[in-house]
Amino acid sequence: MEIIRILLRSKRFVLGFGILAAVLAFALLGPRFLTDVAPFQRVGGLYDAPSRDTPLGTDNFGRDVFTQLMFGTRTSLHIGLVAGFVATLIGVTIGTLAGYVSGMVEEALMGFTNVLITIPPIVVLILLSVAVDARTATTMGVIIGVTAWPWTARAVRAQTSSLRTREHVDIARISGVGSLEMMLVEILPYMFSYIFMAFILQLTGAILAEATLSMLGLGPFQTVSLGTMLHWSLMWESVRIGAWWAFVPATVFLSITTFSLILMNAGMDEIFNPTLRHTR
Amino acid sequence: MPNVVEVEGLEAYYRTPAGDDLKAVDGVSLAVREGEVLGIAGESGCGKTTLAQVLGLTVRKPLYIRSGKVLLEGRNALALDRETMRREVRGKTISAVPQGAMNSLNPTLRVRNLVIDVLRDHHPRIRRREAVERARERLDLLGLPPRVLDAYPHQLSGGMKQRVIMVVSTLLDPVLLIVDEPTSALDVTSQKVAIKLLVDLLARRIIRSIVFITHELPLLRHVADRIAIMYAGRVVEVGAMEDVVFRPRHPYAAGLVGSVLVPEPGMKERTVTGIPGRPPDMRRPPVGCRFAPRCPRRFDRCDRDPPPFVVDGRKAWCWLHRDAPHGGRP
Amino acid sequence: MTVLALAALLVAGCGRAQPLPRNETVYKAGMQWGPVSGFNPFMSGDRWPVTQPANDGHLIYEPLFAYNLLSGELDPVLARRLEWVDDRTAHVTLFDGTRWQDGQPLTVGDVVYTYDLVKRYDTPHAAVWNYLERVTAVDDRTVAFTLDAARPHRAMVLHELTMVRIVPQHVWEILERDVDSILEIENRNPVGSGPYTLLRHSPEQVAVERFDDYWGREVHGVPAPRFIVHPIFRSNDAGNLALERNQVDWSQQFVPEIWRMWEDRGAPVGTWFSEAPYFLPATIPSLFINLQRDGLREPLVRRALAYAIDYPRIAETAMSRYSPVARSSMIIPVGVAEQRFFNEEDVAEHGWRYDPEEAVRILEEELGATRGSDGIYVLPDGTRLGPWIAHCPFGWTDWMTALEIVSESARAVGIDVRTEFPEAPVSHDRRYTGNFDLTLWMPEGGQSPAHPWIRFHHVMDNRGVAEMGDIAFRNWNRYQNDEAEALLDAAALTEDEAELAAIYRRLDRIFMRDIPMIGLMYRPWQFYSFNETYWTNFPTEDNPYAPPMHGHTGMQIYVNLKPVER
Amino acid sequence: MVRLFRNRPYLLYLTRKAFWYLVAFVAAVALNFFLPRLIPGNPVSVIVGQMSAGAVESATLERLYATFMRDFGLDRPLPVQFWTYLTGVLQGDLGTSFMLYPAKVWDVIRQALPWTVALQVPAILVGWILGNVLGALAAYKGGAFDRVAFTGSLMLSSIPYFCLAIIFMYLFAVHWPLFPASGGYSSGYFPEWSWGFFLDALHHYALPFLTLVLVAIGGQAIGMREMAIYELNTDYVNYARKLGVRDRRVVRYVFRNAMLPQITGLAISFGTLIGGALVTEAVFSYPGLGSLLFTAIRQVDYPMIQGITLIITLTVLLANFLVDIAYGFIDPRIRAGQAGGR
Repeated sequence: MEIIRILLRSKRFVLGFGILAAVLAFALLGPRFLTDVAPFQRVGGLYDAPSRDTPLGTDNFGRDVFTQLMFGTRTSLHIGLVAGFVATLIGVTIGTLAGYVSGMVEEALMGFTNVLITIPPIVVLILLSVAVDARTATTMGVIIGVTAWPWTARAVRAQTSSLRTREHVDIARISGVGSLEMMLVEILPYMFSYIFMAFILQLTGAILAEATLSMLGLGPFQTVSLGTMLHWSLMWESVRIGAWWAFVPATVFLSITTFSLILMNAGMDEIFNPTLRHTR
Repeated sequence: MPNVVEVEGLEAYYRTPAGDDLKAVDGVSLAVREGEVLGIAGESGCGKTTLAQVLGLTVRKPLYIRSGKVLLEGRNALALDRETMRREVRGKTISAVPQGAMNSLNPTLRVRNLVIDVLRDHHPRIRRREAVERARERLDLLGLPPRVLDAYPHQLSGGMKQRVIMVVSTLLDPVLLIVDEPTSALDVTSQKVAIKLLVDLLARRIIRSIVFITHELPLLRHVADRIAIMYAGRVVEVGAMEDVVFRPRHPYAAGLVGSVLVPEPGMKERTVTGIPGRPPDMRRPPVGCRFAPRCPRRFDRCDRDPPPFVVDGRKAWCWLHRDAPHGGRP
Repeated sequence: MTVLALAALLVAGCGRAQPLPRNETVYKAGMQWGPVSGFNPFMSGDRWPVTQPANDGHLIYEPLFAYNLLSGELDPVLARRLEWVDDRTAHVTLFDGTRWQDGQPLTVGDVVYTYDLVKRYDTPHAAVWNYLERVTAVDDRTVAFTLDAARPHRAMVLHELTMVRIVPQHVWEILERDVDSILEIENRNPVGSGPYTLLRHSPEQVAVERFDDYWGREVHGVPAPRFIVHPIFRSNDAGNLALERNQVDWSQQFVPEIWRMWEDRGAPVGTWFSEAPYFLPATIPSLFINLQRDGLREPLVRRALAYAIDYPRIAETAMSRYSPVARSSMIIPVGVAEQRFFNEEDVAEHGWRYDPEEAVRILEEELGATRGSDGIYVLPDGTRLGPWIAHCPFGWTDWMTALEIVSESARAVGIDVRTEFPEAPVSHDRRYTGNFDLTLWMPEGGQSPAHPWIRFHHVMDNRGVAEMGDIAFRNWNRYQNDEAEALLDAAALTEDEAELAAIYRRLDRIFMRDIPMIGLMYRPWQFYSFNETYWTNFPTEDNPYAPPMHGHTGMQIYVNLKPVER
Repeated sequence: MVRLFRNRPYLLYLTRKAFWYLVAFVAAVALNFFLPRLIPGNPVSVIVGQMSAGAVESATLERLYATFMRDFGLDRPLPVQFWTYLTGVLQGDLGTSFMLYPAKVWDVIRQALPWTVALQVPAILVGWILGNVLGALAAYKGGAFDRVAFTGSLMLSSIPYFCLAIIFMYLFAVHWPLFPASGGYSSGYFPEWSWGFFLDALHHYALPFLTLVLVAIGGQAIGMREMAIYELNTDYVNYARKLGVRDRRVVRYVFRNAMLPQITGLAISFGTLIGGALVTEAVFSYPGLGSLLFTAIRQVDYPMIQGITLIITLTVLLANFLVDIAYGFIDPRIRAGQAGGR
């Protein structure tokens, strides 16, 4: 609870969290309270302008953009969360292992990690997406997560290495605590704030990665996401037609979602990174 | 002897992100006299480093001077403009050997270039050759080989770095050298070498005065003329070295003298274990004597009122000595 | 950056000089979607202006004849006359003075060589030899095409006569030497017989220049534009914006809601029809039904499904009004030459239309099906009507929308149809191997002298089609009907128009009885829109001097275009 | 071996890096080969299917199908295919395109690559430089300037490239048609070294360039600000200040030292930002790799997709390697043997 009190002191964190909460509320509660239209239901023609019934007009399929936006945001967050979770899980596991178990294992793990870091993630993303039949939001999340973990692993390893040399770890080791327990009890708890920040960054990256893939035409099937909304609006020439309502809402939501996350991260950085805090 | 630097009624606070004030130095008056070595001792967080910053005129955000005077050779130092301060005071009148000698050299700058930069920024007309020559002489004086000039910091050992820093810090023959925990990262031999060098510099009159800051009171026995003991943002006792070390009047000073130092996990420095308890929260220090919660000789009054200012050839702030003549509040 | 931005603004202010004079250049879009990969007239795919099968293919290489979408006749190109001298032999006479662009005469030898070339390598048009026995020179202007004794199909041969571009023997003999297959030849420096020569090309555009020594100046006329440039747009968006902004004069691109261009934005843009459906329908995207699935095997279930589908909504929404409402026939009812075979009475009597009540009636009264608690019907034998998956490749938005409408309207009457949009290769694979419940695809591409025979053949002829599970490129649901096959053979042989009409009528009635597929909409062969800012006198419904095609009949358009005085 | 590297720490550093890049390259090639082969269904049926749009006989298509299978080597066992692929790649043969048969993938990529390089390299460099200056200024000045610059950078960097691209295209190419909406140059022009073509190309260049630069500035400024703040609080800065070294000089120390990690940041930009940049190209139909990739994905041209991803990987690996070489050269700690640096 102390940590929440500290976090609330950062204006950036509070603002970021506020925006994110609003976006979340819109995505999760919106479908129940703000619309009575199904996401794939056609309510009008191609790019009908905003009106009383369709506050943000219709898209190229004649579907209500406002409703699409709720479901799209939900899908994008879903993908982001799955990807963030997968990436953080793999990254923390490999990073802690590599940081704690030194020697050959560390060399091998970090060599592997570094190789993956040098290969541009978009390449693996494209190839994996092409290879996977029937991409659902969840499989996309997994794909993105599987390509995004090396950064987390590298950062976590650095933290673990420095924690490993700390006094309390030494004392625990001398007392005969086993390796696994050591990692779980003596090392991981000290990195929670750090891991959480890494998770937020992964979430941000995943939301952008989804949008990128979807824009390239490799988005999830049978679902609407912010990225697929943009993809279709581009494919169906909303820009030329001047149907701004087909691309502006998705653009704004993508941007403010990532902005809120980055802001939260910056706020936490202020608090957990003393150097940054003191100069401000 | 004239005073080189003098502070009066100094209150120097840190502003936390939450908007609180951390009272690092809270009502201190102290002077550094020309020709002396003034030792300042105390636990971590007692405000000694902050005081050193004020004496060295290097106050920066989030630290700020809430009230009090800082006099430099009798003039108001706070009124000096930035450029004069930089050119005339820093490095030239007052110089410093910083706390973290290991990281105080720019990792991507050769010693030679640092020397040139420092000299030229005070004497714009000096030639590079002359600057290097001067540095070489000084290195020689402190027993360092001239090849050090071409080295990057990471190519130097800890002890060598310490000595290089002493060379660089005293390159402009400063009146006052502020030495902050110069020895904490060094092994015992290097510590001795470092202190010997300081004494040597003083003897050669390259520098005139030293403020020596440390948490190891016994160390001051070998160097200091006078000692000030700090606790919770205040100077609790000031006096000649012999008096303070052998006849401490303040219970904290006494505790400090008699304490054993042991390493404690997770802390950069060490705390005094001879005195149980921890220093107070400096956002809200105790109303009365700040040492009272830990003081073995505490009585009721200590909790209620700040102790008086006692002069008896030297100064101590403690209710135990309230009967002494000239008692009063600081 | 500031400097660059300023420079860019400066450029924006200056306007820009055209290197090719605008009033002598026609910009054409929509034939080419990626970088050109050479100019081999025997390959299919994108390679304007030699593209197969039927696009702007006559600018450099010419075939013997061109098919006229409106009349259904063959228009002369290199050949001026086709004459059947007996049942199996056609004499094709070349124009006098035909000449290659390098000055060599174009002779009957080149024609014979080209047809031989097509046969010797597995080119897409080797198919003509399914119906041909030999191609021989009769005299120095006449070539004899002799039909195969076993399959003497005249229409198919005529079809190929419009497709195969004649190439110069003296050039290709040399090219042919270095390769295993002529398909590998990129042919970067094409030498043809047509009115244009290749000027320059880059991955962004291809330009041709008028060949002033064209052999056909008197016969076909002199095209008005000196240059024709085909910018290669990577997206519809870019190309359509260029059309709206007068940067493209003539386009084959799909434009959603094209009427907005002139109604809302006042651009001088036009199409063949000035109102819906704007384009000439030419092919029938249809829902192919797997005839071996439980439930779907029952023709009455297929009939109920046919009644359930909301065709008007598909035409309005999915096809952006570009399709007339689909009728229950394999023959296109309006616009093109084959409409003469369309029989309104048969369709009224044996066909279907959007009528959900009739669908329910068939299910309940004729099949005795009962509605389950989930609203889906179950046949008396316990077969539930669905779930059946209807699929088409992901990204084909108009078709995806059409399938969504199929799914919605089928479920509305109690048939469980769901949609799925796999990636194209998956979708194709499922279709070829027959591994589908319902799939949306076109029975065949464009229009030709052999229509609608080709369409019937495609859907109802199971001879030569691989077993279920293997790859087949037509009759994906392996519909088998001996009667239909016999009728197809009869149609192939007859020359009598009335007899042909009668055969098609019988075939169409079999189709309406068996329902192997359901036509959902009509689609133009090529989209045809133009911008009259720089060039006028494009043919339209009201000025039909040439059909809205980009092939050789397109040549007549180039000849008749008029630059706008400015 | 050990003797070779004694007293040659830079050489050791380089060799180590080169080794890992080689491993990364092989891994990338393997991914490139195996991942697309996991696809269910057969890509060849797609192109053959496209041909069936023209009323062609089924038997012919089946023959074509067999020909393509043979040509693309899909009828042979996987290890043999991989070997053929690998030797092909090493000889610069990336295979034959499906959609542009019989064009070679490399020939097509070769024409698109210069556009991408000409757009992205200057954009990333300019964005990097401006971002670093902005970040350093923000860190140094602090206060209101920092708050505005930092929040602004956060905002910029949270707008996906292609979103900004779409908005710019709508605003400055459609709504106010100041710039062309798409392409690398006007139709009717052909690439050549002429003033007219150059200006025309520049006119098309402006919007995509601006988009990339703006977003790049944001990300780089945040990174630089953080590094500079870190450096500004280091002991050596405080010490230099205590010695009365000029502010200008101190800033130079800080800038230089903060730049070092930012150089690595530059390499990372190449790798991580290229995806967004490719989509930006596709949005503007810029004639580079992005648009090509976009088309290839839509037309299911696997050899082309593989070729492009491989080229991207290679370029990024090469850029990273060059940066590593430069980094090792600039940072005395590495040059003198503390390999790895920060």
